[in-house]
Amino acid sequence: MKRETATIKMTYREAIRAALREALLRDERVFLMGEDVGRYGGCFAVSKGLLEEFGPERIRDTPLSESAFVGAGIGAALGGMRPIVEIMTVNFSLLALDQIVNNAATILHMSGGLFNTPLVIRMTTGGGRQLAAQHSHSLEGWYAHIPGIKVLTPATLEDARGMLWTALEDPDPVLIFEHGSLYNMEGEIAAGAGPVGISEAAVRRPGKDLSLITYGGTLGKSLEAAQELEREGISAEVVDLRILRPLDAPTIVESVTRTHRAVIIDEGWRSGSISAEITARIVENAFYELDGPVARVCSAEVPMPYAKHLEDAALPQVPGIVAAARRVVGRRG
Amino acid sequence: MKRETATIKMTYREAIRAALREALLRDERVFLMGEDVGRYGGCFAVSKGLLEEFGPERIRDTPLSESAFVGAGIGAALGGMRPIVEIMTVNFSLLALDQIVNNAATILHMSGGLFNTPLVIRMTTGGGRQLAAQHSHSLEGWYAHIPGIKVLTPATLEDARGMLWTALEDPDPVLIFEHGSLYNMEGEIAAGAGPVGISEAAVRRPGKDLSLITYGGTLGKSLEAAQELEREGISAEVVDLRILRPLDAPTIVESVTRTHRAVIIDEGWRSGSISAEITARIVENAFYELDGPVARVCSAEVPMPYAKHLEDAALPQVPGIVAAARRVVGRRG
Amino acid sequence: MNLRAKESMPVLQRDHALHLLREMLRIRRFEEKSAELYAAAKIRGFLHLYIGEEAVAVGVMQALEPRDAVVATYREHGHALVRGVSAASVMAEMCGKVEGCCRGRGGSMHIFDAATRFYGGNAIVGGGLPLAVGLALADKMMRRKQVTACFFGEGAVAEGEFHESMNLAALWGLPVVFCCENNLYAMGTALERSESETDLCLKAASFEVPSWPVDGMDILAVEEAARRAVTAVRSGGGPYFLEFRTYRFRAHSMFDPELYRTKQEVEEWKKRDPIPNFSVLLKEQGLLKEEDLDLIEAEVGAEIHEAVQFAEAGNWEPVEDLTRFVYSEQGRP
Amino acid sequence: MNLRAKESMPVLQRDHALHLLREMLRIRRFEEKSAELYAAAKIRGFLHLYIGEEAVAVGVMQALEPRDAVVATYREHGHALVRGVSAASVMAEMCGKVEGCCRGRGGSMHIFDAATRFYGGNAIVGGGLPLAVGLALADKMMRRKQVTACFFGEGAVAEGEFHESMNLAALWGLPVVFCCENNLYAMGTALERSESETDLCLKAASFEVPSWPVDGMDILAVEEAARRAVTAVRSGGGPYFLEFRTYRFRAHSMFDPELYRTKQEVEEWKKRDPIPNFSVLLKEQGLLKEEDLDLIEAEVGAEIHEAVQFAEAGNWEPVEDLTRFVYSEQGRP
Ligand SMILES: Cc1ncc(C[n+]2csc(CCOP(=O)(O)OP(=O)(O)O)c2C)c(N)n1
Ligand SMILES: Cc1ncc(C[n+]2csc(CCOP(=O)(O)OP(=O)(O)O)c2C)c(N)n1
Ligand SMILES: [Mg+2]
Ligand SMILES: [Mg+2]
Repeated sequence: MKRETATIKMTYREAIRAALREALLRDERVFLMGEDVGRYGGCFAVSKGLLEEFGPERIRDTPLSESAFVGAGIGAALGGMRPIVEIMTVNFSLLALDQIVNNAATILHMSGGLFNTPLVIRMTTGGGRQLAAQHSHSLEGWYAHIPGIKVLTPATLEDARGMLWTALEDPDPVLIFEHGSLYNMEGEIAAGAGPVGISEAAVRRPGKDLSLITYGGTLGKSLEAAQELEREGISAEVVDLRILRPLDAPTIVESVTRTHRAVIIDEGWRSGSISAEITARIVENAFYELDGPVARVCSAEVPMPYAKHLEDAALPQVPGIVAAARRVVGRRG
Repeated sequence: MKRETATIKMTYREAIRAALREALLRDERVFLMGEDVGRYGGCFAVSKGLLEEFGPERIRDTPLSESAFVGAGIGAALGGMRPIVEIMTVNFSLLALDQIVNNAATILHMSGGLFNTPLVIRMTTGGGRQLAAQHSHSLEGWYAHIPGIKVLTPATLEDARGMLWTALEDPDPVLIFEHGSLYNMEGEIAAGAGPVGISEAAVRRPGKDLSLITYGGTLGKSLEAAQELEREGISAEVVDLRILRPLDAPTIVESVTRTHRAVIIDEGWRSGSISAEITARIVENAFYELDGPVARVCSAEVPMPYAKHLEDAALPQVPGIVAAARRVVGRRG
Repeated sequence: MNLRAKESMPVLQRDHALHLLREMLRIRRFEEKSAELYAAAKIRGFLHLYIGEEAVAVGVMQALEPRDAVVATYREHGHALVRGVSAASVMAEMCGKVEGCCRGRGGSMHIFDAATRFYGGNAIVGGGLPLAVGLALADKMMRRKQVTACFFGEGAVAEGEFHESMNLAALWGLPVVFCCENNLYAMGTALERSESETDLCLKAASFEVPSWPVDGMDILAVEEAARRAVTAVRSGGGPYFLEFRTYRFRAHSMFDPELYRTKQEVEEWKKRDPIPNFSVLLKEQGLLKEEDLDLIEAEVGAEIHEAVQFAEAGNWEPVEDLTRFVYSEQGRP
Repeated sequence: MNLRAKESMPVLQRDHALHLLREMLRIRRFEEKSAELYAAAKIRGFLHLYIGEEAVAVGVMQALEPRDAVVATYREHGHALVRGVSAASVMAEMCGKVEGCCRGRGGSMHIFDAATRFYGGNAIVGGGLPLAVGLALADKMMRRKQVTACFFGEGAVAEGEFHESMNLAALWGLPVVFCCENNLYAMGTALERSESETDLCLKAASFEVPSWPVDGMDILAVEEAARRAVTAVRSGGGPYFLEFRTYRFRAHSMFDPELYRTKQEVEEWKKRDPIPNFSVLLKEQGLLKEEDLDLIEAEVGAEIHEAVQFAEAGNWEPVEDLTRFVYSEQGRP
């Protein structure tokens, strides 16, 4: 019993690495494939050491051929393997989008249920590191539009470690988006932390005056904002969506039904981001519970500028979240 | 003066063809490039006859290389041409998405305003012709998430004929989505019909009990629904968005401010479709004008099945729109 | 284009010869009937006929074993039939019936079958190639001596996915037989207007993939080449590329006015029709009598007749089941 | 790898020789300073140094005229400097200042310049190739005798966009000089682990594009090859492919622990450093004295010093301007 309550310290990066190791040890059908996952140790050092432990067959460096190696992941899954395909960053996943949307997401349906695709695709997402317009997208909410795939956004150590396991047991394609700013996040995690559910959102902080609804890279900022609001006497509940497709609408609706006010925080560009869908779900399911309009704190609708002060201004930040929350509860800042 | 009021009969297909001809005649920098636009006459016979008139330099058949020829369109625009790139259908545009999102949409910004990209991309979109899961996407609303591009959805003969002109005069990349079910639509159009604005939505039918907000392939269905509702004594206003990015929020908000109720009709898959963004805009800008929740009639969240009865069930249809409208105004069907 | 030297012609076994003839006739008659059903609006959407190219599918399939896998395109009825998918279930599929091999969800362009390892039916040009690479990767990693045959048109060679897939397969020594069906046109685009280098085997060479051009109108040449390639691939030699020079006698799809080629060209190629030519050869060799042919025709006719009856007697899947097969049904029996 | 025969060495003009040396030194010193500023956190994001490869950019640029265009990658400071973009404006760009060539919006990976027709700076591997094809298409259609030089690494050769772009350029006979900078690694992936055929000129041959391998550490060989290629391309002969065999002395970016290559390998290549080797050659030929070198170093040092001062004295763009340059500012002066 002691083992269960014992905790260890690790980073988000280490949590993912541990999850990868466990998966590779547990199931010989599992392999990791992607650009520089092997010799280089992973673009973000996530897979460092795995090549040495598991060899080049199972830690498989690929050429710069996003469409082919994602498609090969789909084929390998159809052929009985359990591939984990790493796309270095979401920005490059656009080159593989045809394979994801037209094959991974459709084969089960087109075949009338004959062939499922147990594929996991991992990629880094998000901005905040001054990588400019072609390297800073937050497209996970955009991906969530596609039926046939599941979209996970681990924002905690537990989810970083546990979602991969569950995703690998899923019979269908699962995309995992890891926000680049989280890799160095350190914390305590149960030593025996294992698989976690991938169907429900989580209330990360209970509150009663309003709901801050978010996921991934903006969970930390939202929790910070909630703390700041608490100092002002505003009690904010923080909901971590965890899964963007399929959305766990009930948890969202329950939260808003309790608090009657909502601010959605989403690093996607505002128009057409997942924040819009969440607004729509709230309106459709809890309209009469609302004490006022739902507010959104999203990224500015601009290709990400390189300069730090502009990038900071483009992304959702704690003061912006706090200000939106104040407005929603009718306080002047 | 007589000339101005004279009308002629033409199809949507012919209206686009006329617009292409006019553009090619007007400006020698304009050329049309895409798969089978020349010898074949265009996959949907839109460009039939243009090769004979303008020759293979300006009606340029391309190999099956969506990424390269879309990228070449961007380059040619940077080089001073006014390319019209035709992607046969939206389904194949996924292969060119990197060029659209990472280059066309960003170069102006990344270059700090040095280089603009006067490029027009046309493509067919939508379902309803039993083309199954890989050939029936409605992704125009999804594209509208991307800052840096404009997204047009002509739903009338006037827009089919006039939007191309205006798009070609725009200094930035404009995507035009032509719904496949519209090509054979026939009607009267002013003989001298010319360019049309591409910044405002249009009220296609005034009404006072509720707003049906739609665009593209579902405008016709929404107008039909409005007629049916009229017979039941419900007066529906029909708003044609026309442009999905940038959205004309004021027209939407004004309409809802008049009618206090809204149903959005959108052929995109429900979750994360542009219908969500419109809901959010209404909530953000006209929450206190709403008499009840905004409703959405969208496509079912399923890769499009081939069988006709299933496809019909998956797409927004008149009875579904009427039913949603009745619910919104508090009538039982 | 006599690419097969007479002296290398194998001694034909009568049974096998009649089998080849029968298989080609099965495709021919099946598709002629399909065209009729299309005219009668029983089949809808896109329908791409393989008529004229039968020798390719029939010849290649002879070289495959049941454990092998097949990936094809939207022009795949023939491949499915010869591979062992029943004519009845393919016909029912094209009629959109639940008794179809994909429950009517896939239609003509998406034939799948688990028992024969038939992985579609892919309507994105080039989209199947990465899947084939992945299936072969799974086989190689699992140390199974299986081969994946991947069919695609010469038009697909221009796609980036061709390039990426060839490289991956060659780099990793994967058991794929790339079967390029060079029928000279991609819709209306002739090969010389889509490739700067029209000798497709040179493309293969640039990946160090061995290749041969094969007379695709000569069933024996096709079979021989396929057997040699499959043997080499199965023994671990990495991928092969076969270019089958063939021709489609019919339009690209049911919508094609065939503006891009002359009637005369088509007539010239029809003189090389693999079915009558093979019949003549067999008669010359004393392996086929007119009665044999009559019997085969009668049997094939009966099979197709039954297939049509089966399809017409089939049922529509209940509309309530619309959203099935978007995700796997884990609990469901 | 002495790919240039001694006897073909042109007689060197002293002025030109010193110019070449100076240009290489400008890049070297500029980048050494950039690395310092990165360490001092004045430059952020990704920074990719070109140190070791200078001979390639310097040699190729000699062959270009002002009317020609250049497309480069994220490793493009050197190309920009030699092309004529001022060190000050590039340095200011990397420091995120509004005085930078792209107002600080692009950063190190996105250098653009209108006056010198420098079209980026592209952070998507392979993403620039279609742009180059399009720029050349515009030139050809407008009957301008201009050439586009397109730089990319050997890693990009695996991308589908390489394949599609080469084919388009060759098919349409476009004036592109494809300059492949083969530095043996794509991040941590060695060429032989990314290409089944490592002789890249064979790839070009498969498109009927003429090509040569060139010793990229020998500035004279580079210049000679570039001049020959540019002359041929300018005279309408269609594209050329040049493979420059070179090596980067520094890490891929500032985050790379260089696990994938040995120190010894790097040291071996450093013996072929184009700058000291060329200096020695010039001294041997009596074209360079130690004082000359000192003077050049002093002048280059002064230029870089001023560039840094300019950058440090620069201003931040006002945050209120965040959303500028998403769309063109038509009215704005
Ligand atoms: C990526 C993509 N682009 C365009 C199309 C439209 N299209 C369908 S078939 C076809 C021609 C393909 O030619 P080829 O590969 O030679 O095969 P064939 O039809 O001749 O058998 C085209 C352009 C498509 N399905 N997918
Ligand atoms: C499409 C794409 N995939 C992955 C990356 C990440 N990445 C940046 S540079 C690079 C290596 C490119 O190697 P190469 O083309 O040889 O150029 P080099 O860096 O050696 O100059 C990679 C994988 C990217 N930028 N774009
Ligand atoms: Mg073909
Ligand atoms: Mg390299």
